[in-house]
Amino acid sequence: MNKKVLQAKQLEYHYGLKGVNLTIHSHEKIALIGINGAGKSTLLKILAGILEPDRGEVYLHDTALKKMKRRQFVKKIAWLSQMDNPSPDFLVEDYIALGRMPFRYPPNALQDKEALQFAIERCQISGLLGRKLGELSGGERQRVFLARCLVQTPDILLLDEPTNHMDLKTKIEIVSVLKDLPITVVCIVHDFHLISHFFERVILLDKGRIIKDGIIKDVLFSNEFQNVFRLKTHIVKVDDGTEEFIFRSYVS
Amino acid sequence: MNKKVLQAKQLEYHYGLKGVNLTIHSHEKIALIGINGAGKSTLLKILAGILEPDRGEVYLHDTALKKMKRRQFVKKIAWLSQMDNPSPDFLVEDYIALGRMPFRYPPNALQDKEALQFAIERCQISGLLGRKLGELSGGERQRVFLARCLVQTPDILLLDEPTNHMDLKTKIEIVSVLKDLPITVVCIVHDFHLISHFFERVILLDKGRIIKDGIIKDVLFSNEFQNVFRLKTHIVKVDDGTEEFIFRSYVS
Amino acid sequence: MKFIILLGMSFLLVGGAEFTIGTAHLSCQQTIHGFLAGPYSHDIIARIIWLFRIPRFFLAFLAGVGLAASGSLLQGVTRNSLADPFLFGLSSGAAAGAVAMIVFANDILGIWTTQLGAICGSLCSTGAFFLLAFYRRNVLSSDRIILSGLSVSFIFSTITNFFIFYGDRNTAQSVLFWTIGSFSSAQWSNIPIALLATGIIILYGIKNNNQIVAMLAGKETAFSLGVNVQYLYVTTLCVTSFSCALLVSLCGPIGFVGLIVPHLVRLFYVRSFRKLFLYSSFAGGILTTVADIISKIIIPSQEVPVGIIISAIGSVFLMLMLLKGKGHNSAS
Amino acid sequence: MKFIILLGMSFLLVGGAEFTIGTAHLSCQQTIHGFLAGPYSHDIIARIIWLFRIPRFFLAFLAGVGLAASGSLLQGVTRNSLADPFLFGLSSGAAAGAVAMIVFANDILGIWTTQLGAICGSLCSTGAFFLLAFYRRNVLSSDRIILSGLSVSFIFSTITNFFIFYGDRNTAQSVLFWTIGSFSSAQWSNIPIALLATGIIILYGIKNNNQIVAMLAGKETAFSLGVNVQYLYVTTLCVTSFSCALLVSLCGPIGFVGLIVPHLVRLFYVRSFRKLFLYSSFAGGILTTVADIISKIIIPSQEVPVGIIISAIGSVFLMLMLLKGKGHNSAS
Amino acid sequence: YPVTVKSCGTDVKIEHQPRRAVIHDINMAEMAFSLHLQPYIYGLTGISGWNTPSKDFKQQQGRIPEIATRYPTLEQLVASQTDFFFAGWNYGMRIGGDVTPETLAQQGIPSVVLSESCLRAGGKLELPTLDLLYNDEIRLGIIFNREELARKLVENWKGRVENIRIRLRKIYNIKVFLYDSGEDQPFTAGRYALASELMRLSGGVNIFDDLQTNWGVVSWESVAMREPDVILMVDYGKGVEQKLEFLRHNSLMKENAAVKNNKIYIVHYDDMTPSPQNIPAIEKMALFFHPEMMK
Ligand SMILES: Nc1ncnc2c1ncn2[C@@H]1O[C@H](COP(=O)(O)OP(=O)(O)OP(=O)(O)O)[C@@H](O)[C@H]1O
Ligand SMILES: Nc1ncnc2c1ncn2[C@@H]1O[C@H](COP(=O)(O)OP(=O)(O)OP(=O)(O)O)[C@@H](O)[C@H]1O
Ligand SMILES: [Mg+2]
Ligand SMILES: [Mg+2]
Repeated sequence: MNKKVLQAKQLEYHYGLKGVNLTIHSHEKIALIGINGAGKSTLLKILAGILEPDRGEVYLHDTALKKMKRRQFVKKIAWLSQMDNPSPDFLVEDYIALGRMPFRYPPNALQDKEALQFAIERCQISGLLGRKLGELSGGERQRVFLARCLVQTPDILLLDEPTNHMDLKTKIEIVSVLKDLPITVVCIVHDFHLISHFFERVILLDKGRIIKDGIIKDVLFSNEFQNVFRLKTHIVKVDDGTEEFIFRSYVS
Repeated sequence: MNKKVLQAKQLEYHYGLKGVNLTIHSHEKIALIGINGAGKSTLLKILAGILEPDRGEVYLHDTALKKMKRRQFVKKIAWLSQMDNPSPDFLVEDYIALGRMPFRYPPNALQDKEALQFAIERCQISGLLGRKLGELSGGERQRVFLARCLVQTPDILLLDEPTNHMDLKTKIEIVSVLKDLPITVVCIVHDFHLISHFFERVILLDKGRIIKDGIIKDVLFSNEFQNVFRLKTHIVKVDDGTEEFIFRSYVS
Repeated sequence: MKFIILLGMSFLLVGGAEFTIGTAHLSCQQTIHGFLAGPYSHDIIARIIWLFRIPRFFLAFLAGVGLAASGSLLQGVTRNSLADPFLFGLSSGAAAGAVAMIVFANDILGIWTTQLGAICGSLCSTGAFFLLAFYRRNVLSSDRIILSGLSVSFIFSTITNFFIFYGDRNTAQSVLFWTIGSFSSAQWSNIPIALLATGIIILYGIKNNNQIVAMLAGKETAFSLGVNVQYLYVTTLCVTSFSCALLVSLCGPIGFVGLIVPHLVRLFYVRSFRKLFLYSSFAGGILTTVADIISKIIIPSQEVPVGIIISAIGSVFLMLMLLKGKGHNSAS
Repeated sequence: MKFIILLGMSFLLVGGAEFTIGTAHLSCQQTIHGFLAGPYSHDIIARIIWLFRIPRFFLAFLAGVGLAASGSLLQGVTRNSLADPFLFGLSSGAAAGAVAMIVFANDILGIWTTQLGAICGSLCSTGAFFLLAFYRRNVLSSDRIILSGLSVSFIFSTITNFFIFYGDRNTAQSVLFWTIGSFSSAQWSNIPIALLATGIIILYGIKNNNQIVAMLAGKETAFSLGVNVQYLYVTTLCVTSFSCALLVSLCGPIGFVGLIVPHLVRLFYVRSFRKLFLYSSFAGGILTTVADIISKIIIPSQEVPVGIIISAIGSVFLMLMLLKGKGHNSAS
Repeated sequence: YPVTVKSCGTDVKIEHQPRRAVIHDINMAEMAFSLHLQPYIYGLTGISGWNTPSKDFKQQQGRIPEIATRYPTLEQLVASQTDFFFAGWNYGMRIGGDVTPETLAQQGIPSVVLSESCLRAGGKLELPTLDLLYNDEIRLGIIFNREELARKLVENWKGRVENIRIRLRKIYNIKVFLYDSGEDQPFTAGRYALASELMRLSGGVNIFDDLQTNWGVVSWESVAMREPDVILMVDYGKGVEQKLEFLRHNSLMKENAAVKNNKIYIVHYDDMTPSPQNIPAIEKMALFFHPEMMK
């Protein structure tokens, strides 16, 4: 359960990253946070093998990513882009079926069909089949994108702002789905309430460096967090007995 | 102060809207909420004159939109798209200067330069000038988009998820800027915490209909809200004396 | 399955028509008789049918399939609806080679002269294209592909034009005719080449169509799905170049098929990108064979170059589609 | 300001070269003498300079400016880097008209024969294009524009090819020459037409360039900024069609300028979309005039059609740019 | 002087006997040479760019320079102070090009157009006859004040043609296929080509007499089906070896009687376009087609 699945060693990237070290264990649910331009997307892209680091190395299960076959790698890791621009004429079912590409494609085997079924159900997109991507609302589209990643049945999900465009209800549902998946999930999320309920571990990035990495409470109450975001974190008790973090801007 | 600036009467649109009536007064800060696919973006596009309603009419200062000259109209109303896809080779300064199109363009007059300066400052993008849109991070890009709208010096800002991709700090700063603008602002926002701090009036859309419209407290505690989002709203007191809304999913 | 039956039936139908119809008038009876006499008979009708019409049918079909397939692959891979094998300089290269042969070479290589010229030309242009696209950088983008293609295309058409200018008074016409394209040079010895060209592109397409569809989801996303984007660019360009070079050398640069047929198929019927490739290929084959039949009957005792007929039929079709309003209004 | 000085200087330089160089050899002194003698002198040299070389210089420059300007506007408005006035059927229409005249009409209208044919042809093709693009729908998309343009382009090139096929072999040569393009038939009486064509496109461009730049921000966003997208599509297409029709009628369809010059300018120097239009126009003008000069000296006592030289220079330039690695690597 | 002649239906006025004439292409130059007009010719155009002129021609040309190897530019004509230009549509002049009768007239240069080329540049199709040659020759005579000589020459030609016609009166017209060029598809003369008329005058019939054009493309299968007795091959100065070789290997044509028996006759470019060479060409063709009758 606590195996290291993904490791980054001294990653550097000419824009964005300056010496990032990171170890991710299996089944962890990690939130990557940081202000805009901190280098979150860059880091995620490097972890997903989309960008090659200028220096440093990514290891998947102790194998250097450089030395892995891309075909093997993509069976293990799915990545969701922050701003995607697929052709608007793509049919939803064709699009999510792309997730089967690393395996056999077009999807035929039982396993493939199950993966598709699972993703469609969890992302609640059965109503969208047969439509074109260009005809969907923002949240619907985002769910379709996410479904594509789930169809890929990866061991590790690297998601760049997966809850973008989603309303709060959908957000919660989708993140619960992610939480319940028996795989490793790394998400970039800007919604700290959501993070506090669903993610165990939070990594705070600033100016291309990891400046804090730990369990949710530690990070949110750390000086680094409060400085970077210029926020003060409070904790309150809700009627139903749970707790909730509240963030107050220094200024406003 | 309380003049009606924008009115929608019985708007219908084949997908999305079913008989929407709406009156917006000057200087109001309105949040448009609703689940994905509720028709928010469609409504905003119709208000901005991007889509023509199948039936119904939009009035700006009591003039039917149909009867207005587009040139006049765009001096008054700025619109921000939910998912925009500008050419990645656009220079940031060229892009935001587009906001002066309804006036004189390229921007030369003092007034234009002031508008540009104002927007660059408020959206904190002075560091991004000279770069291309394709080289920005998500949040940076979004700020550039917003700056373009501010440069337009409109009376009414219609913003479709303006805080997309933004971190919490930026989000708060940007929305404060919006709040302090002496103009009417209608935003689609999914972050209810943000709404509760910055917006006076909330409009809840569901299945193409407005099902609730009122001040923040009324809407968030209404049955309609709780049913649509399947959330329960709590109110809590924070250490620093302020109050905060907390939302709890029925299920999780 | 339905697809295969449809294919088989149209194939037979069109084939039958191709055998019966030609510039020399043969009755149905004569055709059947000649057909049965076999290829080694000294009967002139049998020879016409076996040595001209049958290979010609295969050439027309194969060329149509290959060109349409290339077009559909290239449009997918560059995400540009105006991409086609000929905009990328390939056909200009082939034309330059063929024209050089027409103008300069004294037929040193027998009937293969223009063919060889065309192939050499397209090798040159493809080489130049890859040099430009790759020189000193390891990342290809569709913009760069397009620009490299354009520059190669123009440099070679310059060369062609210069040859024409330089050539004798028949050159202009020979060149123009060659450029319009025709299947009349079909011979059995050509068929293996056409089969090779079309076979390669079809096999490549069947194998990689999915990856090309994935490219439509965005370059980075495709990469994250295991598509080796750079490799796909290169192989697609190589394969289409190679196949089209061979086909062009056999029947001239028939530009219409690769550019329009995929659009036609998309407008007409196919909503799913995944099916576009096979349907386009097939439609391309049918279009060229039907056009070839028409080219033989439209003017008595004379053959209209088939390129003319192909683009006539195709563009009328496209116009009808557009007028019927099946046009897809994608946000562009 | 710098721009204007640069323009003025290159203008003078190139102009001077154009006056001195020609198929008839004149020394510098003779040229100056002839130039000073004025247009009404009976001196042969003065006549050559004033009646041939000066109008020719203006025609070359104006045509280059107009074509490059059209290309840059169309590429912007359709957001397709392969768009150019000739892909949209316009030049095929003009060619069809001109070829019809060359083949069928016996010079009935004197020096205006091909001109009129080309104009009529391009009117037809533009009409057909608009019919297709608009029939039964009120929303134009760039996809639809491209498809309509392609189908018109192909139908007219079919017609042209058919005419060529119908005509005799010397016709083919005349047609090819016409298609390559040349400024050799420049006369003073042509200049007002060229001036009109180029003037319109430049004025239109200066007035609407901003709107076209706004289109690059996305169709809906442009609309929200007050750009009447539909109107812009239509007017841009109309204006470019009209201007190019006139220019094509004067100097043949010189295809390269509109397609490549904007790319060249973008690669070379201009990062800002807003400046692209003016710089492209100017670069187009310089390119055509320089090419015209070269076309007159490259082969002694013989003029090479200028279209050949234009695409040679332009594509070599483009290749150098690509090799120098200034290529922009946009996410495509 | 002044004299007025017709050129494609319009009147052209020649003010004085041309002294600096420019003539385009071999066939028109030959017309002029047969009237011994060399002293009045300033230059030729369009000779060596396309043709390999025969020795005979070169000798006749003497020291007359070639101004342009292909089409002349207007500038060149003006600069050489030409006072008369003889060319044809698509022979030195292009519709819409810089050199046309009209642009020349604007520069004060009179020009006449080869009659045959009037037909091809539009207008109605008429079956060409040798009158095209005769009339142009006489017209040239009028222009250069050699009308007498021209008429005599034409009478002589007419007599030679008539002589052949009488000899071949009763024979069966053999089937002739003119092979100009093209491998995929042969390029040949149709109904409206002067070549068809020349064949007829030499006792043959063009197998593509039904082709409704002057020159056009046909297919090998129709050539084979029409079984020509004789094949005429056009030599553009580069020899015909490759065409012969091609025919012998073409799977349909190698079965043809003409190819098998080597009944192949070679003609030249100026034999088939209106030129004084037409007359000897007819005589030689007639001899080849019907050796027994011509003895
Ligand atoms: N293609 C590029 N070329 C140059 N600089 C880039 C490019 N892409 C991103 N950057 C810069 O690198 C920095 C990190 O970008 P990155 O996209 O990783 O930020 P991020 O943390 O994901 O921000 P956001 O929350 O806004 O998405 C930013 O300052 C950005 O401007
Ligand atoms: N171009 C289109 N064609 C057909 N249906 C569309 C189109 N655009 C949107 N829709 C549908 O209309 C409905 C409303 O869409 P709209 O974009 O207004 O939703 P929204 O409230 O903005 O949702 P989100 O929060 O996800 O952005 C959705 O169900 C969507 O699927
Ligand atoms: Mg990011
Ligand atoms: Mg929306």
